[in-house]
Amino acid sequence: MTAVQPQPPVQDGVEVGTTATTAVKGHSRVPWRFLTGRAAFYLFTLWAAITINFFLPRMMKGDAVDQYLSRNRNVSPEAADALRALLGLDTDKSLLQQYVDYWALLLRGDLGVSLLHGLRPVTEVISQALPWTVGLVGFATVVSFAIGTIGGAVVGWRRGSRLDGLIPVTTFLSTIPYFWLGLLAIALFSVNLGWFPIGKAYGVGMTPQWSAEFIGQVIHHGTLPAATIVIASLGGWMLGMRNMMLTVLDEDYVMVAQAKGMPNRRVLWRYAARNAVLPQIQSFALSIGFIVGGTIVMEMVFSYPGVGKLLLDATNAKDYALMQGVFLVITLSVLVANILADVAYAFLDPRTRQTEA
Amino acid sequence: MTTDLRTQPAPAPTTQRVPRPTTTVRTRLGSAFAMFRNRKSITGLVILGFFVLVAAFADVLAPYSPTQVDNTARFQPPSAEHWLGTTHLGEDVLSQVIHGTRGVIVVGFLAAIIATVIAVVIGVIAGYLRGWRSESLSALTNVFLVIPGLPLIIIVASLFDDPPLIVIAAVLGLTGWAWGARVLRAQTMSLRNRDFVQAARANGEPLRRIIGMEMLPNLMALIAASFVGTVTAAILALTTLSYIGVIPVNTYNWGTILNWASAQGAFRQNQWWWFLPPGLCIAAIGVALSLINFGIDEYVNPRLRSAGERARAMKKRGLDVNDAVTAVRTTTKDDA
Amino acid sequence: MRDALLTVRDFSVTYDVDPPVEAVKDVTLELRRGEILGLAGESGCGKTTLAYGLQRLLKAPAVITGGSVVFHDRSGEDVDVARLDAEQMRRFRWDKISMVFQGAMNALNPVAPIGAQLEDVFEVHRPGMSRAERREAAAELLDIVKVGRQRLRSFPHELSGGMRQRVMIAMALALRPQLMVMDEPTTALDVLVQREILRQISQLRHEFGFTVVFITHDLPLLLEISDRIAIMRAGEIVELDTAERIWTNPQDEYTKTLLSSFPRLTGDRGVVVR
Amino acid sequence: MTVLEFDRVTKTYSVRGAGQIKALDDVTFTLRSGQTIGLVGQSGSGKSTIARILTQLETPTSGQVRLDGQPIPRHGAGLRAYRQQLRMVFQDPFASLNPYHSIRYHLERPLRLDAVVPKAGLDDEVRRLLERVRLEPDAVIDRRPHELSGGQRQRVAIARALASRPRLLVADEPVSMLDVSIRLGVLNLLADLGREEGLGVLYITHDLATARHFSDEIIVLNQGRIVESGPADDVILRPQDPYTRQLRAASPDPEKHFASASGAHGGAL
Repeated sequence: MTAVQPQPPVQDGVEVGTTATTAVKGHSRVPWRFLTGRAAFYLFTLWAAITINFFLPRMMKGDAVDQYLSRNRNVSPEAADALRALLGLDTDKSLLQQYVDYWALLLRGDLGVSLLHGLRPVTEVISQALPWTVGLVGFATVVSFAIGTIGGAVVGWRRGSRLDGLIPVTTFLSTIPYFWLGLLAIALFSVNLGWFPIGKAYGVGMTPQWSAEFIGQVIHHGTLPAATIVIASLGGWMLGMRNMMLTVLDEDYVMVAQAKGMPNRRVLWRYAARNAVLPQIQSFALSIGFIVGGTIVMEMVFSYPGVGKLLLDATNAKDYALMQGVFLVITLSVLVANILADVAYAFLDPRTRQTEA
Repeated sequence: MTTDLRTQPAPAPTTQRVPRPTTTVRTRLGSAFAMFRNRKSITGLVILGFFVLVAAFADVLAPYSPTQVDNTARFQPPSAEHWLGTTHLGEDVLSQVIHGTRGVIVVGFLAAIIATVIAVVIGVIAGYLRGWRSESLSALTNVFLVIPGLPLIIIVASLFDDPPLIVIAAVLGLTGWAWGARVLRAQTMSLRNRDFVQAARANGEPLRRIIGMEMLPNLMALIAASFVGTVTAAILALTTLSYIGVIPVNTYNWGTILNWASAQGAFRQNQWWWFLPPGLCIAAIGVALSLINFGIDEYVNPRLRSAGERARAMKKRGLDVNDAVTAVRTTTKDDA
Repeated sequence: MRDALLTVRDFSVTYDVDPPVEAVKDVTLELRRGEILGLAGESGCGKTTLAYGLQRLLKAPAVITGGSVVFHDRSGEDVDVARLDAEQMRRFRWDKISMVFQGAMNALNPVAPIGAQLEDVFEVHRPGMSRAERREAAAELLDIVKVGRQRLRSFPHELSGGMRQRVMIAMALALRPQLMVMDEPTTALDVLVQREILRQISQLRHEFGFTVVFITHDLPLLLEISDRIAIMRAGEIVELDTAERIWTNPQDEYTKTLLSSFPRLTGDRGVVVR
Repeated sequence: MTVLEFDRVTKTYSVRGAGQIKALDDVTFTLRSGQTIGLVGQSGSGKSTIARILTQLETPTSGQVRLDGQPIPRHGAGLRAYRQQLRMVFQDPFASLNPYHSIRYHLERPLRLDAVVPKAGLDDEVRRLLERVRLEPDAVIDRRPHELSGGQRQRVAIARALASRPRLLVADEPVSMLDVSIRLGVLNLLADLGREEGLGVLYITHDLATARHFSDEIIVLNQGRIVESGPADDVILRPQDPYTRQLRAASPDPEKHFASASGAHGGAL
């Protein structure tokens, strides 16, 4: 959301004098050093997220399981114990022991059971919702990034033209909360114009299947939420890319390309945009968490059956196991998206393949 | 005497020498606010100032109490009595929006202050230190960047039965400092190696002076930008949380109004006077903050400003900055 | 006397800002085929503007406000550079006049292998060449400048400063241009590397017979390598003569000042001003 | 008489993935007040490392730096006293002055830090310093660095270095970023100041010609080692070491060129 440009990565190498140029030795085609560094970082982040997750329910008061058990008698004692272990309610154990048990459960893929969904395993509940979120948010984010980046490259290249007017417009759209834009879209396109259904991922009475009709329904239902996400998040990418382009256009190699008699189109894409996109990918990686956080609210607005709606429902029902599970899964997805962005970066920027800084 | 064609001396402050303390204070203040001295920043500051005043004088400005129920006037479109109409309970929407400003401004600024303090401390330290200490602070920053903030805030907020605004601001601040810290770290790292910092070290300046007097002044624009950015993010997060209903709906802010409007089906019944104003207010304050940041951005990186403006100025002279071929303008005008 | 390659008459470039800056004023000079013309002057004197202006490489607000630049092609055709449209200009560049740029560090695209950047030139200017022919031509160029064809797939950051500058020279050589404009090609390099590169340029010039415009502020260097030297100051050529006469018998006061700014390596000690 | 001894100093850096790199290898020399030593070498030769060790921005891996026979204290008042004795002029006058502060601030700081003059005398002392580097005090004192030309800035940097009345000055490529026609002016200023105050100057450069003209002795550095040292004219005119000879042969020398080429000009290229 900030209009501040991400700084180009600062090489934190060892300085050998002020004028000295560091020698560069061989390189491998696969940027192992870069990738192992990132892998260590992701493992650390994963650990941090899981640990946060461990402490979250331990901050609340009262025993949710007891409350639940008093309402539902057909719960096996084992299930209740497992639930307590996950939620940190087995207070007779030390915190460390609880932490170890928690990890043991996680490693077995056991995220507990959802009180809200009739004690079904949390993993099962989430795995039904996840594809919808990945499909909607993932698709919309990638589309928005692509349009914003390509648009920003063109706007930056044709600086001073009428295209400059796009920047304030998209920035305005990105200062509006997602949910409000979504609600407006529903009011306008669904209620008044009737072009799109009001919510949900597919029509009532349909069962998910690989049929043309069903897919059509999904697209019809998904258009409005996806379009809203794209419109609301486009501005940041466009502004970032445009600013990067302005910086890159002053670089010598762009001037060289023009002196070489390269056609404009080639200079724009192969020389200028190709370099300007690198910081853009880095900020993409770091912004995914922010974007995903913002977009899950869209699922509530559009009653979309994804993990965002799951999280909000769980929050309202105080279903802690589900909340924890959803948070973990969202974090994991963000990490995976980050890794993909990093790998893309590593292959787009040959400098990461350097064996020596 | 030395001559240099590249720098023309500015209009001489030396000919009319003012007493020294004044000069120093004035130049200091002048340079501290230089980043806001452009049209975009000033427009943004004016809009922001308007909202701050509304928040401060909400009690005086609002025609009704935000919770005053009037059963005879439900779902009223705008009228002379109710400029922005009424809600399902006959509450005055305008009064709600005016009172709602307070929560938004307070939380936005409080969260941004918390986040900026953390960002400056972590960012500058991580930028000044070297080796594993710097790396681990940087890793910590990135963890906070990567972990999705809003879901975490939703969960944390749901742990409280009735979270006061202070707590909300604190949570937003604690989760929102990372981007600023990252930008500040990068800038500090580049400052640390500048010759003037090395010169200060070689002169034996103590560390606190190097950071406080040599580096911080050069980081001010970035700190301001990161502050403004965090205010934007905090306001968006606050209104989102209120809309979801995680934050109790009895303390008014714009998100709460939208929560009620949505719950009562205002969006489906075209009661635009209820849902448009709060949303537009969020957008207006967002635009104000972006304008401020555009201004700061262009101050930090003059290329950004010059790009558009210069290009348009050139166009007036019949030149195209994108032209890869130098224009020819001979006096005879026989070709172009 | 050798025949002319480029005739520049009353050439002026103005930066159209407020107030307008006349960066190059009424420059007239004739570049002879096969010579090395040194262009000397301090920063801001207009030497780079002149060199870039010759092939209309300057961006707005720069405007060519007068004069003509005529290129006498090997084929006998005369090209008035000012009358070329954008597409003709694009084809003209690099094919007839190529450049070696100041910062070898930034002149190469950091994300593309140097081989691809060399092939780029052929792809655009010699569309008839096959992929294999392009690859071979690029490899050959790297061999010629002694970087070696095994470096085709290297990226700029993997090469030393000297190597990068050689790659730039190879690129400038690609289409066998008749004129090479060299803008401070060795300023950022160490003396030993600089000397090697100069030697190489000299050798290539003998082999391929191109003309060189060599821009630098390093007058002693220019005196050694140029046939003729033009001294520029504030957008004007204040003196243009053979290197030897500039050294032994400078006419202009500014030329004398500039000469006296360089202490002599082996001459009398302490006597800095001639 | 102040004597600085650089005694068998070695400095190694560990570089990720490349092991140890020796920036300085067993370097020994002595700098006395009133004397100018030219330190000549190519980039990566270790000249900047020497400057950084002298200003205590780095510490040697082995060996010792002594001032008047005393090793340099690592911190505290002793280090401050040492730094007061030795000051540095940086290469880039655009970067060595803080854009945020006025010229007055830049010159007052060392005066205050080392309590050179009483507070009441600060203004006068700043003006005196500016005059000493041939700048008009009124014209520059309340300006910011970006309002001055490169040459003016470098003069301010020299004034700052002189403020604490040091005995030794390290000048790291002080003119390489300046315009050609003002370089000699700055170098002459340094030489004059050195002579007037009896300063010991370490002039670090890659330019053999100015090194010869402005130094009493020259040290040639190659890959962290001293390959040759001696009186300036001896080293430049009668180089013994093959590396020094190479350097000299590569440096432009129109005098010799026109003497040998006599008529057949353009032969070098």
